[in-house]
Amino acid sequence: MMVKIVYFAWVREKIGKGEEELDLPAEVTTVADLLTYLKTLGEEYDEALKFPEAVRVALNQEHAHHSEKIAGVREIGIFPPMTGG
Amino acid sequence: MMVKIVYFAWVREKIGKGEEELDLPAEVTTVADLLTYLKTLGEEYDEALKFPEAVRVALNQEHAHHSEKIAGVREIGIFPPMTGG
Amino acid sequence: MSLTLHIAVQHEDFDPAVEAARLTDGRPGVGALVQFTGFCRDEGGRLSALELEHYPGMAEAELQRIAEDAVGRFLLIGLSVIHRYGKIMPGERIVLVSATSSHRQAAFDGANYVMDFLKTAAPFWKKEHNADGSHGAWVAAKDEDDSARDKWGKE
Amino acid sequence: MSLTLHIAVQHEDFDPAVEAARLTDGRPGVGALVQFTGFCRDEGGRLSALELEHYPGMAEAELQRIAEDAVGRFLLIGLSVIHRYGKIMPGERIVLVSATSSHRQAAFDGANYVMDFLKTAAPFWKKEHNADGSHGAWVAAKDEDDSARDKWGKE
Repeated sequence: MMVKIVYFAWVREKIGKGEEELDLPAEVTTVADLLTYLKTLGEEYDEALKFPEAVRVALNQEHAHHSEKIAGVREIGIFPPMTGG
Repeated sequence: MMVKIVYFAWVREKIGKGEEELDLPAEVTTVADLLTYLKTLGEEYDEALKFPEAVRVALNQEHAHHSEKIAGVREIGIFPPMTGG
Repeated sequence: MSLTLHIAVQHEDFDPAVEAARLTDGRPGVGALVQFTGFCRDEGGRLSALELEHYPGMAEAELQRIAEDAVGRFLLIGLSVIHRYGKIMPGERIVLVSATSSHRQAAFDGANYVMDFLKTAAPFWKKEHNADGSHGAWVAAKDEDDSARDKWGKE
Repeated sequence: MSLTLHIAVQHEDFDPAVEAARLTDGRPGVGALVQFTGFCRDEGGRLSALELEHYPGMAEAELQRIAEDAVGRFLLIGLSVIHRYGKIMPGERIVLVSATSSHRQAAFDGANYVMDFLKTAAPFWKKEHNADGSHGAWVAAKDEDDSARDKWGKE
């Protein structure tokens, strides 16, 4: 499954890129699976996602729980807790 | 005791004047006494103060309970509940 | 940091931008500004104007007391309260409360507190002018305004 | 009465008077306007600027969702939410929420609700620029912001 992943704030800085297209293996079905998979892609991913529960995820630009399925999603955002306002 | 009394809103309209100087009898010692005394001054006062508990009173421009003493007060305001804002 | 406190009772209209500047210019510790503006409503076309009567001297003094209470209670950096009197047409501004603080909840609470006490304790009274020319009534005080005030607890 | 809803995410500064006019001009049913402005603080001189990063597209969509929730919950007549991104200096405005209603508490609650959810759900992140030139940190989310949001109860 091809998906666009976008990173923000310190997640973006640690991974070293703002976005990328990834072809996810079939066994990656939930947000939690995705975060575990990304950690295998290199030291910078492992460092950025060391505490997966600390990052927030959006599926097609809507907030999602880590237990949610990602089938059919076109864009996944990964970022720290928000600090706007 | 000479005192300046000022009236506002429908209390002023019913009594027909905005202010007056009155020489209060010695037995008028509290706000409640004053309201009872004023009702004896004429029909328009009796009408304006028909329900004394419905009017608010300020002593020297500070809100006062009807049980408060008025000795030494220079100015007494009598008016309906406030509706500003 | 020094406190800015501004109280005014006037017939003329006021400018919310001027009050915002009064409370924020040259004050980089201000993180939050809340401004409440109260307008004269037309009540669905029923009213042509409101006439606002006030108790000169006491109106300013009472607003000052309410403002000082709010500053102390919510640790505000600045507070401005302006209330108009006289004839005011639908759509015109009647009252402006501006509160600044480091953080947002204090600014929200400060402005809200001032409005709740202003409604029930500041000596202003509204008389309606009816659009059809008939004799207008004095606006009655509302129990809900007392309830709104009482949510802040006893002093 | 038709609802006015305005959402913007932009680098440029905004004018609170323009948003006030957007929500009140020609609307004599509006009795109350509450405007919240959030400013960049200098943290006692420690900061030279904040850099605001956002998730384009999602930022606008999330503000729209929060705004629609607030309008429905508090029966607002109008709501405007503007949030800036990019480099912002101490004393500059970051965010403006303007809410109108017939009566004051709905306008206060509407603006307060939007700010609480904006803080915790709108995809914006702040990075500090230190006045001494040292490497600035990303601002950490605060538990008190979650608590502030939770005061509104479950949807």
